[in-house]
Amino acid sequence: MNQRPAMDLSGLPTFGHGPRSPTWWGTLGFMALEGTGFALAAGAYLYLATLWPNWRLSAPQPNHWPGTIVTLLLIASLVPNHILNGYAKQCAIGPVRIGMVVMSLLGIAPLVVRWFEFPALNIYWDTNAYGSMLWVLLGLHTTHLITDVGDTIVLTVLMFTHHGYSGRRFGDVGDNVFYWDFVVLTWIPIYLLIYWLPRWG
Amino acid sequence: MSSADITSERDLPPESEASAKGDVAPERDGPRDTGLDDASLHRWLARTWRTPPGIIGALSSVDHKVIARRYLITAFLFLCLGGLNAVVMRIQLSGPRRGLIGPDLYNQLFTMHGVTMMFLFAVPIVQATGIYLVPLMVGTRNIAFPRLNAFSYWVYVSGGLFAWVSFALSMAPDVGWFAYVPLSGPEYAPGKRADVWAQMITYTEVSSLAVAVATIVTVFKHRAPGMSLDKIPLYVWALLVTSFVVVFAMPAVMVTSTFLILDRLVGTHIFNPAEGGDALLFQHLFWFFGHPEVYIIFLPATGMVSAIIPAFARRPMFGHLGLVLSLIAVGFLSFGLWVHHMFATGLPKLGASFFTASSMMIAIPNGVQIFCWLATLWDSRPVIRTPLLFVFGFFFIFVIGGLTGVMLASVPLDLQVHDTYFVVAHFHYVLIGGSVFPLLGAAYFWFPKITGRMMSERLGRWHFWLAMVGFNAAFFPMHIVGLWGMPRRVYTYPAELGWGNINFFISAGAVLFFLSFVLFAFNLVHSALRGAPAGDNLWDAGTLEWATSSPPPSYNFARIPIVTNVEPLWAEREALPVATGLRVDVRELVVSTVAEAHPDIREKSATPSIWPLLAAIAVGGTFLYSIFTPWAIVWGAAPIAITLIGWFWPKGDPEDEE
Amino acid sequence: MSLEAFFSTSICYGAGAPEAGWTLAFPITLPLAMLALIYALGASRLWRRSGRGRPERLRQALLFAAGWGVLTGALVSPIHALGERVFSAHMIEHELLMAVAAPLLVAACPGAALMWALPATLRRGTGKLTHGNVLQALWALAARPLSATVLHGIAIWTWHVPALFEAALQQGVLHYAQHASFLGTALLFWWALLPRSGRRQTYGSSVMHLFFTSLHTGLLGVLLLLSPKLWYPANASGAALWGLSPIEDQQLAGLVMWVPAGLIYGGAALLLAGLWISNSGTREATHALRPG
Amino acid sequence: WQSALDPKGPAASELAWLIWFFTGLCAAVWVLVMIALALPLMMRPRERAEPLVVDADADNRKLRVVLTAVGLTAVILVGLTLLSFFANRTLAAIGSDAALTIRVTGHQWWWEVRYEDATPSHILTTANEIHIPAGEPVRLLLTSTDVIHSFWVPSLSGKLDLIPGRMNVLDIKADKPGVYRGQCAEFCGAQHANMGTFIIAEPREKFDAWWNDQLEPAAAPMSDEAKTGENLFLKRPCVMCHKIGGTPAGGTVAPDLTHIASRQTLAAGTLTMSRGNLAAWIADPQGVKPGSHMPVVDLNGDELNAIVAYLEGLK
Repeated sequence: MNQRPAMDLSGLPTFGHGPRSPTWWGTLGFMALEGTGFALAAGAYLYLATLWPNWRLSAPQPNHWPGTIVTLLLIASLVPNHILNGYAKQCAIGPVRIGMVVMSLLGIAPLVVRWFEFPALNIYWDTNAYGSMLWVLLGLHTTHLITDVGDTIVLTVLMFTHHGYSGRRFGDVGDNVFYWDFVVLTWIPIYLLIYWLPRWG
Repeated sequence: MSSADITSERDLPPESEASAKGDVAPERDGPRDTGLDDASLHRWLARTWRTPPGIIGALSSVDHKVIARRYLITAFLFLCLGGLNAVVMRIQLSGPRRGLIGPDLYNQLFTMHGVTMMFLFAVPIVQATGIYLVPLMVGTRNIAFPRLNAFSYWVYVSGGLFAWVSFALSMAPDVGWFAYVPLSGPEYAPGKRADVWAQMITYTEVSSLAVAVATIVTVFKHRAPGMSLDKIPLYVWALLVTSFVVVFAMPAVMVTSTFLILDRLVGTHIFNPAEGGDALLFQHLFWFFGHPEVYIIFLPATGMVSAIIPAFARRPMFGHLGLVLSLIAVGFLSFGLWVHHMFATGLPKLGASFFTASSMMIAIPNGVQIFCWLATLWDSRPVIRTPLLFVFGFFFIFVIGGLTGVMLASVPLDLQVHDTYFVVAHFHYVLIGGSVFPLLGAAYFWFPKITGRMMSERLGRWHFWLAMVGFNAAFFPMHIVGLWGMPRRVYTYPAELGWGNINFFISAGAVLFFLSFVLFAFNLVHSALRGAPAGDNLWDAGTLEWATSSPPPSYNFARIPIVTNVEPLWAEREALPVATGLRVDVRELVVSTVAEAHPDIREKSATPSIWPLLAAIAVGGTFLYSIFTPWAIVWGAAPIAITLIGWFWPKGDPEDEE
Repeated sequence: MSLEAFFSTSICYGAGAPEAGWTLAFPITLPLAMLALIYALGASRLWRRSGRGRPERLRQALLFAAGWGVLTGALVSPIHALGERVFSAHMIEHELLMAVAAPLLVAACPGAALMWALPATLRRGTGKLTHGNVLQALWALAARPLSATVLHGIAIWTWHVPALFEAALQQGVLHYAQHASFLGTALLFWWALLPRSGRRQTYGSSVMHLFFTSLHTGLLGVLLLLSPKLWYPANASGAALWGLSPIEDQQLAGLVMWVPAGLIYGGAALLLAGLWISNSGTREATHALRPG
Repeated sequence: WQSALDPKGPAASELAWLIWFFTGLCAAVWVLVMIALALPLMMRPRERAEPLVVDADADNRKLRVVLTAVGLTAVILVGLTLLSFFANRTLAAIGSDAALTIRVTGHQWWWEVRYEDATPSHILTTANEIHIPAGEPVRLLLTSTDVIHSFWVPSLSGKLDLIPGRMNVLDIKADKPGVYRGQCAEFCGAQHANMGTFIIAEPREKFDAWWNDQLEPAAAPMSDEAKTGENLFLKRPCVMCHKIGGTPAGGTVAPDLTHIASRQTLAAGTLTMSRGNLAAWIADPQGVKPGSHMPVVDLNGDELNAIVAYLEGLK
């Protein structure tokens, strides 16, 4: 087919941040499908909770303190996370490197406390369906937490190599910030379901 | 127009202020396509975009067309296997109390038939056509996230092999394709069969989800300049809506199968009513996926119909926006209908009218589509070729399936026909009529584009009539025998019920229908080798995939086309406007804005890599091992992490750096 | 008169007529009447000021009237009094507030008309107030589609916690707060999502937020439908008035939340998708992305 | 006998009417669509030169046609919804005054049938065949102890699932005396195909007499062979699972055999009741019904005959 040049694209930039970049949309897509998974697991939990007259099925109450500490840590981590995002947009390599180290540490900290959350549930997964659902919800979120922390650490290392100083890497940092927000925000409803619904119900 | 116009900040999100400084990372420049003559442009691009030679090279390919071809062939093979299952079952059922196969094998057969057709054929093949066609139709050079796309193929093929190897070892699931608990639970399904079902489902859905995300991003961000939302071809819309449905529906089946494997493997009680769980929860979760699944299979097929009809009716589709909105409406409504698979479980009676009304409502957007297609066909003298024949067959069959669907939506009526051969007939009319017939039409329509050769028209007509007769002979009588009281999933039936003759007739029809596929396979192979050469645009169709050569080169388009109409090739008969200024020494393509498709970024597409295959092996091994012990997840984590790091770690290609 | 007495149930639900009377208590009728009055005043001033755009003004006025009518219907008609004892009536009332009245009121773009009702000095005063830095930042944050959707979702889910719902039934103030937060967040939600002149439209994200809202409210409805236990026994005491058993009353309420309300969100999403698609072409055309 | 199109009760009649009405209407719609599809082939309008040039007037006319068609679709759907609603009300009204309650429990792969009664000694447990009084509504309480089954007797009523941990209620009524076959409609494992049931509707007097007969303990063996059979039955594993009233046999995981010979079929409708079939079933249950939970008990020919003779006497 005949062609006639009608537009010159040579002036376009070679990378973009946020919704301009396809990777951001890919991250959003995976967040959507993982979020659906979270929602369905939470829905299943609520379904069972409303099915039985006495939810918690006469199990002891969970101890909410480790969970509360994790919640506070996660919410606190949002602040440096967004500061990091600002630097990533400016493509400022120095502050981004520091920020990535900070975020790696702030990812590991809740993970350490998370370890104490499982015994604090005061029930095992194979005791009854209530115990099963608590472990499932906590496990599901922990998986995301581990994955994202792992991802953050790898990216941190990458930022310190000569590959770090490139537009695409700064985009990756931005997407990592974005995904961490997701990990934090999905935790809040799960926290309420695990620790507070059995008290109110 | 100048490049300054294109990059103006007008429609960019506020963050974009900062990106003016974005080029701090120095861009190494390379040769551009501006001013290159056609021959040297081709040389450059062919070298940049080629799939490396050798076996490792082939396994590393990230070309969407290469992956899609593999997908298509694999899915077709699974169709043949699933079809063979069906033929064996039909022989067993051709007479009362036949002893050809026992219940153990029969139950594996129908489970494998369902699993294969749903998870290994129908969903992968519609996604595969999308992988092939969407990047071409939106005018880009590769799918978004090409390595993820390659990964998803490896996951899919290994998941399918996993199921079929289990079948060969007589370890295949025997609990039906929806594997209701408690039948599939730890107590009533000892052995590994139900575990195979659960893990194979979780695993293959990973691939569907990955493809869905890649498709969405391709459509949103990689459209050719000027292809604003109202100029997107209907086929692409159909794939886009389907991908959204996948993103929101498939997690449900993964959650379900994961819960099941937890119950079976580590002793949770999620589905165990004795310990605070519930058996119906499984059905709710499963059908929250299962109903949209039907539309995941059906919507892309409507997209194919919407691509074939304008080409043959020689006019743009009547009611384009209406069709797009009905696609979206169907996608939306499909999430509200899952309970109509559960009417017989004793849901609150009060809901019956609501369920009936909302289930029937989906007939309205589907009706809009059908009426618009008809209105398009009225306008002109259609040229009857094989693709159009299959579209006519689609109307003939699918409308019946849709109407029996309206019958099933009525709660009281459903209580008589639910779980009988009436339902079997209904969903084969919907799935084969609504999806396989358009797919066959699409095969005849796009085969010349994919291979550069025509398919035999004469064999095509034979194929069509054989399929029509065989299909209707096999499935129409099932409505009747269902009303006569024959439940589905029985491996035999007593003679005194008088179902013998009609079942014999059904079986004969099924064999005929199977033979039509043998003919089709022959036509495919024969035409691929000996077919007459096809031109670039043999149907004189209007969408972008016909603007490039047949088969398309590895880089799809020598220059990215600019879209001015929903049927761009019809609007620009003399010369297609194209964009210039892309680098030719790296895999550069255009990223555009979501709604208006203004070109926004020149981005690099990923280069071939073996890592997706290694990652798929690591993930697959983990899943396989997890059937035997939950610790597999722990042991598998390390290889998965290593392969993923290998995948994403930059190797110094220019594509990685910018 | 103490606050509690002012909002007490008996006032809230009108004097006498416990079965299915009209609710004519001041705390409800007064704001409604004021709203209508202010709008009428402002609109008429505005109309006198400029004669342009008459059909558009009329359309807005009709939308406002419809929204106001539904609001009044939900809060004043017997459905409100009935809602005290029939859960499904209560649910219908809530859905009328959140999914019918709120979008109509927002679509009417009443801001200008309401503003014009104020005396000129006050008008400028409110102008200053809304330009306060902190307030503005907060508002900007809350009015983002995502935050508005989340806030609305939080309001819906929180009030359905049995303890809170039952408390609201018993205490007029809480009940007032419940309805106010439903209506308030619904107004915010629709305001953030529906298109209006003078801002960059985000149809695509609006469609997704409506879809998300239909899913999560649908989940709540399904839970109500399928749960075999009564969530709010006190609210179903009069279920027999509608010929339902208490559990059927709850099922009906769940169905109302799931199906009709879900369809409203879906319909709105479809409408916005249609606008998005058709506008993308015209926007493209006005920017003249033409070859050559 | 087992057909939704051959209704023998009010529920099935209502549903059969509904089925025919829907079928007729759908067939009409289908024919209309096919005519609309055939039109362009018949009319042969002129060839279009330029695909993008569209006749605006013609498109406006088409728009009206399409909108009308969509409107009609909506009207039809509303009509069908209303019909379903009224049909549902009719169905719900059938059993509102049921006097007799029968609890049906699904097992892999047979039906346990328990007739509820206020007097504990009148509670009757049997298997696979459900006797009901003709012309009277009967309430069935459906549940399961293992997997999900579905109770379906098409000539009388639609189906309803038997779900472990839940109880469903199905009201049925047979207009006239007769035998109506049904079978499990939800896939429940290896022998789902052979999980039949029979509803035997009888006049009230006959039904009452049957109930009284069934309440009796098992008939004492008459012949020596049968006597031997009884002893064998009690000594062999049979006794672990089956119950025979009036004997020490009290198993509850398999069908109650107190009056087995009064039933028309064996193994949940798999075989008709006869001496030969009884022998075949006991000798090789896995051959008759592969995968069933009845184990093969090692018996020589004489022993087999003795047990068959004993069971045959349990009228």
